[in-house]
Amino acid sequence: MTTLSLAKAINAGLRRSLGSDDRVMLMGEDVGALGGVFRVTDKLQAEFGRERVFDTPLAESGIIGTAIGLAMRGYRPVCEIQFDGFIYPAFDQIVSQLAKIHKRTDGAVTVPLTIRVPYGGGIGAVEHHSESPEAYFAHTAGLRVVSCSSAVDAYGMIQQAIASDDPVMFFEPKRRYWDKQDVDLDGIPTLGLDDARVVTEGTDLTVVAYGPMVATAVAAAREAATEGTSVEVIDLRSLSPIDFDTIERSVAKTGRLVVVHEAPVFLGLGAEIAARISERCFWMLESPVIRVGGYSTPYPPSKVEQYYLPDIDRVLDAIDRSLAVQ
Amino acid sequence: MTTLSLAKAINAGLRRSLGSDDRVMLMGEDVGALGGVFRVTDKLQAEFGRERVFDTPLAESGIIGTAIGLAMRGYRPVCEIQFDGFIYPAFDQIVSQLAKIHKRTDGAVTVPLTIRVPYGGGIGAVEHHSESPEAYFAHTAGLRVVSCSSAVDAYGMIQQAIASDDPVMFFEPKRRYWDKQDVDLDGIPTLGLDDARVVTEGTDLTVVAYGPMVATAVAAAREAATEGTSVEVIDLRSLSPIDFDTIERSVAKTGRLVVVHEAPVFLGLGAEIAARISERCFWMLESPVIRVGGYSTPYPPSKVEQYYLPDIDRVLDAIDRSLAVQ
Amino acid sequence: MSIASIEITGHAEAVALLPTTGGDLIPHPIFSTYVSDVGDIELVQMYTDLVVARRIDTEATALQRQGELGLWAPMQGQEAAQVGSARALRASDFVFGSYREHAVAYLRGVDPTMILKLWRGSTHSGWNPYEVNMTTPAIVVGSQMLQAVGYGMGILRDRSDDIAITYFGDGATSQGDFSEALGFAASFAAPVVFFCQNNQFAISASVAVQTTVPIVQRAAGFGIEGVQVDGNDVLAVLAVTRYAAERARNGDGPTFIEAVTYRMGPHTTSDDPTRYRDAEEVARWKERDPIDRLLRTLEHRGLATPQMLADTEATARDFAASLRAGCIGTVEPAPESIFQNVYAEPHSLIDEERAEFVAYHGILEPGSPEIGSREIGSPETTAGAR
Amino acid sequence: MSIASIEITGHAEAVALLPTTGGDLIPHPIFSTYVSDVGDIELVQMYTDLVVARRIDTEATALQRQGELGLWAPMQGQEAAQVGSARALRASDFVFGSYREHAVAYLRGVDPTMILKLWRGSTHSGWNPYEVNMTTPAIVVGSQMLQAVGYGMGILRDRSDDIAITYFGDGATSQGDFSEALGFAASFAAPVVFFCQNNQFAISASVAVQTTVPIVQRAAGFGIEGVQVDGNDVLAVLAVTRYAAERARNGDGPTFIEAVTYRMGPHTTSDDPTRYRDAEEVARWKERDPIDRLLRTLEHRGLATPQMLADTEATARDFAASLRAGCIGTVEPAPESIFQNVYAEPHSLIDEERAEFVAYHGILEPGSPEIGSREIGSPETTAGAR
Ligand SMILES: Cc1ncc(C[n+]2csc(CCOP(=O)(O)OP(=O)(O)O)c2C)c(N)n1
Ligand SMILES: Cc1ncc(C[n+]2csc(CCOP(=O)(O)OP(=O)(O)O)c2C)c(N)n1
Ligand SMILES: [Mg+2]
Ligand SMILES: [Mg+2]
Repeated sequence: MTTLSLAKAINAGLRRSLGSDDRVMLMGEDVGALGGVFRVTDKLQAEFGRERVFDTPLAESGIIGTAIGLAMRGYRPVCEIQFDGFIYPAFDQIVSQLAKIHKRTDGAVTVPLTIRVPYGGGIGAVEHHSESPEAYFAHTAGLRVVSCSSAVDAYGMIQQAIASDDPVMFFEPKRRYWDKQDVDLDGIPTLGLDDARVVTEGTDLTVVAYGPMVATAVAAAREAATEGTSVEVIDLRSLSPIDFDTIERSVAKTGRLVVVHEAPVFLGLGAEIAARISERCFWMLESPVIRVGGYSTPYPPSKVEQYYLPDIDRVLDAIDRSLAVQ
Repeated sequence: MTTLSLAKAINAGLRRSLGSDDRVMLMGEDVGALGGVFRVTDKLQAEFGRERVFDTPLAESGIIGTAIGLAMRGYRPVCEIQFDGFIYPAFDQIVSQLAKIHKRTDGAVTVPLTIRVPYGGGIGAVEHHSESPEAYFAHTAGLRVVSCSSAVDAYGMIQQAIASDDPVMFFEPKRRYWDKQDVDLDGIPTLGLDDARVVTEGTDLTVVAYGPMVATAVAAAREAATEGTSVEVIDLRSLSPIDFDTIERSVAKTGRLVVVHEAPVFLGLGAEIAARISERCFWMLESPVIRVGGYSTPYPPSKVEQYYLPDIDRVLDAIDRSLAVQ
Repeated sequence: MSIASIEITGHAEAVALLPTTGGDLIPHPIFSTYVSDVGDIELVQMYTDLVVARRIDTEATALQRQGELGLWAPMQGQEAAQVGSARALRASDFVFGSYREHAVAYLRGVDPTMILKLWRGSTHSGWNPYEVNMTTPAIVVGSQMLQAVGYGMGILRDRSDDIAITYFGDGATSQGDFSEALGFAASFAAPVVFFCQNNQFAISASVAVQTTVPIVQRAAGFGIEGVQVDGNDVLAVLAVTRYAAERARNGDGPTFIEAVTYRMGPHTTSDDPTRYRDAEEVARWKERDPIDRLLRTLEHRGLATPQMLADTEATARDFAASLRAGCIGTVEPAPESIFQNVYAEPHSLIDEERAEFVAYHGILEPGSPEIGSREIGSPETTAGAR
Repeated sequence: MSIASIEITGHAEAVALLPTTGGDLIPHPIFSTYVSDVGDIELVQMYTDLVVARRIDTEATALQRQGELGLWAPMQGQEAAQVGSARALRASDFVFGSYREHAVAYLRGVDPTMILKLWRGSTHSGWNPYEVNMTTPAIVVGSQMLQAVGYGMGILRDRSDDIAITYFGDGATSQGDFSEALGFAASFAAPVVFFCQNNQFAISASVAVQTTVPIVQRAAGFGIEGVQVDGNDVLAVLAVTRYAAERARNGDGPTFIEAVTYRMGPHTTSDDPTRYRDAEEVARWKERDPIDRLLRTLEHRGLATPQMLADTEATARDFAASLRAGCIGTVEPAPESIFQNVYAEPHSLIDEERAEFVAYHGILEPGSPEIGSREIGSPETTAGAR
C-alpha cells in the first residue's frame, strides 16, 4: 500500500499503462517537461521519452484528430485536455469522428483512445476552468464516459480506460486531486469500468453522485447519520453506460433517491437517472427523485462559486425534503 | 392567407425580418445564389443584396465566430448551418462564446444571433445529415433553443427568434420542409417564442413532441381516437426554456405522459421532461412517463432508419403501455 | 507587397507534362524524371483507369436516377487527379479520403459495388479500411486530414517508410481542422501528402469565396512545401505525387499538392449547378477534359488503335454491368444491425435497447419490408441538394 | 525548396527603430515616416506608459501573492508590444484581446482596478466593452480573432474607417479558429489588424512546438500581408501598427503583425517556469528589456532627467497605490448575481431557479460570508499552474 493523492494515483496508473504496453502514448498541451498544469503526467516524459509522452501544438481538435490517426495505426493514445472548458474546440472530432468510427466502419476500425479531462469547480479559478461538460459526452453514442472520485479508483480506472478498445472520456475531479488514499499498486480493480459502487450503505434514502460530489455526498450521509437518517451513497463511476441495476437495487431498499452533480440540473446526468428510476421504480418510490446540481447559468465567478456548487448543506436539504414526503 | 410549405414559410419569415430591420443579415454556406441546399433562402440574395445575404467560406466555427463579431457591432446575423451533423465544428464558438458573452460581460453585450439548423432524419440521407443534436444546446445555459413543426409556426417563430436579444438555436424539421399550411403573412404570432402549444386536446394521456415528431404524435392521437383513447398532444416549440406549466396542466388532467423525439432517449429532452414532470406531478401520475426516441447508437444508414425513428406505431405502443398501467 | 516581411515571389505555373494538343511530353526540370519509367504500356493502363473511372461515375449517376442509390457525388472531370495520385502510392501507404475519391478507392482495390453501398444507404462505409489501406468516406468536410497526420506520426514512430495521403477539396481548406493538420504535420514532420483537388467549387461557392490567393500558397505559411499541378494531366499528377511521396519516405516531412481541376457535374445528384455557374464556363473546362488530354498523347504515339479503344470500352462496359448487378443485388442490413458495432466491448444500454427492439419487432430479416414508411418524409424530401 | 511552387525568399529582419544601445533612431525606408511625429514629449509619454504598465503588473503579482487575487497573468517583457500597438489606435477602433493585454486595457482607458476584478474572481469581465471599445479577456485561446473579423465586417458594412485589432499569442496561432479568422478576413477584406505577441511560450511549450517557420509567414499563405517587428521596441511597434491600421482604414484589408518578444515571468502566478526553461535564456532576454531600451534613447537625447524619472516613478507609485486600494475595496458580487444576465430577456427556468435559491438562502448581501467553504478544494488546489 502506498499513500497517494488522486493526481499521483493517475500518474501511477499512467506509468503502469505506459510500462506494460508499448503502444500507449500520452499527448497534450504541457504534458511533457512541465508534467501537466496539475502535474498528473509529472516525470513521465523523462521516463518514457519524447516519442511516447509529448507536447502538442495548442489545438484541441488537432490533439484528438491526430490521436485518432495514431489509434488507427495501432497506438493507444491518452490525450490530456488541459481544462474542461477547453474541450469544445475538439467537439467535432470527438462526437462525429471518435464516437462514430467503429460504427461507421461496421466494426472494422476500433479507436482505443482515452481523453483525460480535469473537470469541475471549487478551485477558485477564472472562467472556463470549472465546468462540468460530461452530459454532452454521455448523450453521445459511441463514447464511454467515466469519472473517478478517489485515488484507488483513479489508479485502477485510468488503466481500465486505456485498456478498453472503446474511446473513453475520463473525467478527473480536479478539486479532489490532492485527496489522499492508500493504493495497492499491484492490485487489480475489483469492479469493471462500467460498474457503480455503493460507497456507504444505508436504508432510508439513496444518494447517487460521481466525481467531485462523492466526497460531498459521503460527508452529507455522515452528517445525516448523526441525525438518525441512514443514507446509502452510490458512486456512479461510469456515466455512460450507467449502472442502473445498482441504483435500482438501492432504491428498491430505500424508496428515495437524490442525485447530485455539479453540472446544471437541466439535462444533466440527474435528468436521465431521475427519468429512468422514476420509470423503473415507479411503484417503489416513496417520494420524487430530487436533483441537486448547478444552476442553468454559466459557471459564475469564483467569489460566488460556493453558492453555485452543491455542498453538504444542499444535499442535506434535499434529503430532508425527500424524507418529508410521506 | 397563403398556402406555404414549411420551408417557404421560413423563407417568407426571413424576408420579412430582412425587410423590416436593416441590421438583419443572412450568412452561411450556399445561402446566396443557390438559396441554400433546401432553398430556404431562395431569392433573398437577389432581393436584399450581397451585403445582407452572403456565402461564407466553408467553416462553421468561422461562421458563428464572425457572426458574433457582427452582432457585437450591432447587427442581427442569422446563420445557416447546412445540416445538423455539421454544427460541431462551431461548438466552441456557440457554447463558450455565444452562450456566455452576455453573462461574461455582466450584461453589457447582447448577442442577438439566430442559428438555423435543418435537423432530424427520415429523408434517406447519408451519414451526418439526419441528426438531432438539440439536447447539447438545451443543456447549455445562455442559449434559447426552439423548433417549429408547422409552416405557421415556422413563419412566426423565425421572426421572433431574430427579434430576440438572446442567441436562439432555431431547429428546422427538415423532413417536414414540404408540409403545407395556410399562413397569414400579416399575422402576429399569438404565442410567445417560449410557449408550448396544445395541438390536439385530449383527456386520457398526454403526448409531448416537437419539431418533426409533432405530426407523428398528432397522427398517433388520431389513430388512438379511433380506438376510443383521447390523447392530448403538446408541441413543445421551445426546448430551452421548456414550458413546463403547459405540460403540467395537461398531465394534471390526463395523469399519463409520453414524450417523443428523434434524438437518443438517453439524456435527450425527454429525460428532463420525465424527470421534472415525475417530480412536479408525483401524485398525479397514474403511470410512469414513457419516452419514445432514437436509440443510443449513431444514426444508422438510411436503409434501416425507419427502425431507428419513432413512428406512429411506436407512439401508439407507448400509449398502450402507459394505459396498461392501472 | 513585400516590405519587411515575407516575400512571395510568385508560384510557378501549375506543373504540366502532357501537352494539351498532343505532341511530345512537356519537359520539366524536376518532375520529368519522376515519370521516366512511364512507357506506352503504362500510359495505356492509365487511360483505361480513367475510362473505367468515368464509367463508374456515369453508371452510379444512372443508378441514382433509377432509385437504386439515394445520392451520388460525381467525380467527372477529376479522374486524372485521382488516378495519377493513386498510381503513385504503395499498397502499404494509407489513404484518408473525402467522399468523392471513387477512382482512388477503385485503384486501391475496393470492389466498386462496395463504393456504392454507402450512397445506396446500406452502410456508412462499404469496405474494411485495413484491407485496402484506405478509409471509407469522410462526410464531415475537413475531418480526415488530422487523422492522416496522426497516422503519419504513427508511421514515423514505427520507423516505417510508408506514407499517409489525404484527399480533400478546395472548400475544405477553409476549415480550421485543415490548418491544424498542416501545423501538426509540420511540427511533427509527419510523412503526409496533402492532396487538394481544387475543383473550383464547394457546392455552389466558387473557390474565390475560400481564398484570394492560390490555395497552394497556404502550405508555405506553415513551412510546408507546396506544388501546384494541372489536375487534368494524369502524368503530371503522378509525377508530383511520387515526388511528394518520396520526400515523405525520405523523412522530409509533408508536402502539399494543389491539383487544379474542375467538377464537371453537379456537386451531388441532388444539386442544380445552373443556379450558380455558366454553361460557358463548363464548356471551357470540357475542352480540358483529362481523358481527351491523355488520348491525344496516345494518338500522337500511335497507341490509340481501334483495338485498344475497343478493349478499353469493353473493360469499362463489363465493369459497369457488374457494378449494376452488384448494386441491385445488395443485401440490405438487418434492422437489428442498428445496435451492432456501436461499441467494441459490451455495453449495458445497447443490450437493453436491443432487447426492447427485438421484443417489439421480433427478429427481422435483413432487408425487411419497410415499416412506418408513411412517417418518412415525402418523396420531394430529397429534392434539396446535399 | 522552391520548385514549381511558392518561393519564400525570406522575411526581412524584424523591424526595429530604437537602437539597442542608445544613439540615433534606426532609419527604416517605410516605417520611419509612420513615427515622424513622435518627438521628445511623445517618447517620454511612452516611457511613462511602459513604467506604469510594469507597475500594474508587479503590483498585481504582489496582490496575488497576498491572496487578494486568485491568479494573475504577468505581461512583464511585453509592455512595449502592448503600449506601442495600443498607442496606434483611435478611440473608436475596437480591440479584441486575449487575457494578457493589461497595458492595452489601461491605455484604452480601463480603470486598472477593473482589470483586476476578473483575476480576483469577482466577475468574468471587469468593464463595459463599449465604454472603451475593448472586449474583456478571452480565456479560450483562439476564440477572439474570428469575432474581431466579424466586427470588422460590420465596420465595412457601416462604411466606417474604424478598424478592429485582435491580440493573441504564439500558441494561439495553432488553433483552427485562428486560421479561419485569417481566411474570413482575407475573403471579406475585413479591416482587421492581427497582432501576435510571440512571447516564445505557450505555458511551457516553446514556440517551436507550434511552428517550424516564423509565425509571420503564416499570413502570406492566406494572401495577407505580414510584418515582423521587434516587440521590445515600442517605437517600431507603434510604426508598424499605424501602418497596418492605415491599410485597414484605406480599404486594403487585414494585416498580420508578429511582435517578437519574451514572457519574462511565469505564464501565470500558478506557473513554475524553472521546469521548462533556462535561467540563462531569461537573462539574455533581460538585456533586451523594452523599458531599458527606450530609456537608453531617452538618455541619449538627454531626456532621462532625474526630474523626469522621479515624476514617472511617482506616477507609477500613485497608480499602484490606488490600484491596491481599489482591489482591496472591491465590492463582491451578491450571491444572487449568479442568475443575472444569463439572458437578456425573461427566462422561466432562471426565474424558477432564482426563486428556489432565494427561498433556500434568503436574500444575501453582496460579499456575503462564505458558505460551505469546507466543500471547496483544499488550499493546495491552486498550486497547479493555469
Ligand atoms: C463540416 C461540413 N460542413 C458542411 C458540409 C456540407 N458540404 C458537403 S460537401 C460541401 C462542399 C465541399 O467542397 P470541397 O471541399 O471543395 O469538396 P468538393 O465537394 O468540391 O469535392 C459542403 C459544404 C459538410 N459535409 N461538412
Ligand atoms: C482552447 C484553450 N486551450 C488551452 C488553454 C489553456 N491555456 C491557457 S493560456 C495557454 C497558452 C497560450 O499561449 P499563447 O497563445 O502563446 O499566449 P500567452 O499565454 O503566451 O500570452 C494555454 C494552453 C486555453 N486557455 N484555451
Ligand atoms: Mg471543391
Ligand atoms: Mg505565448
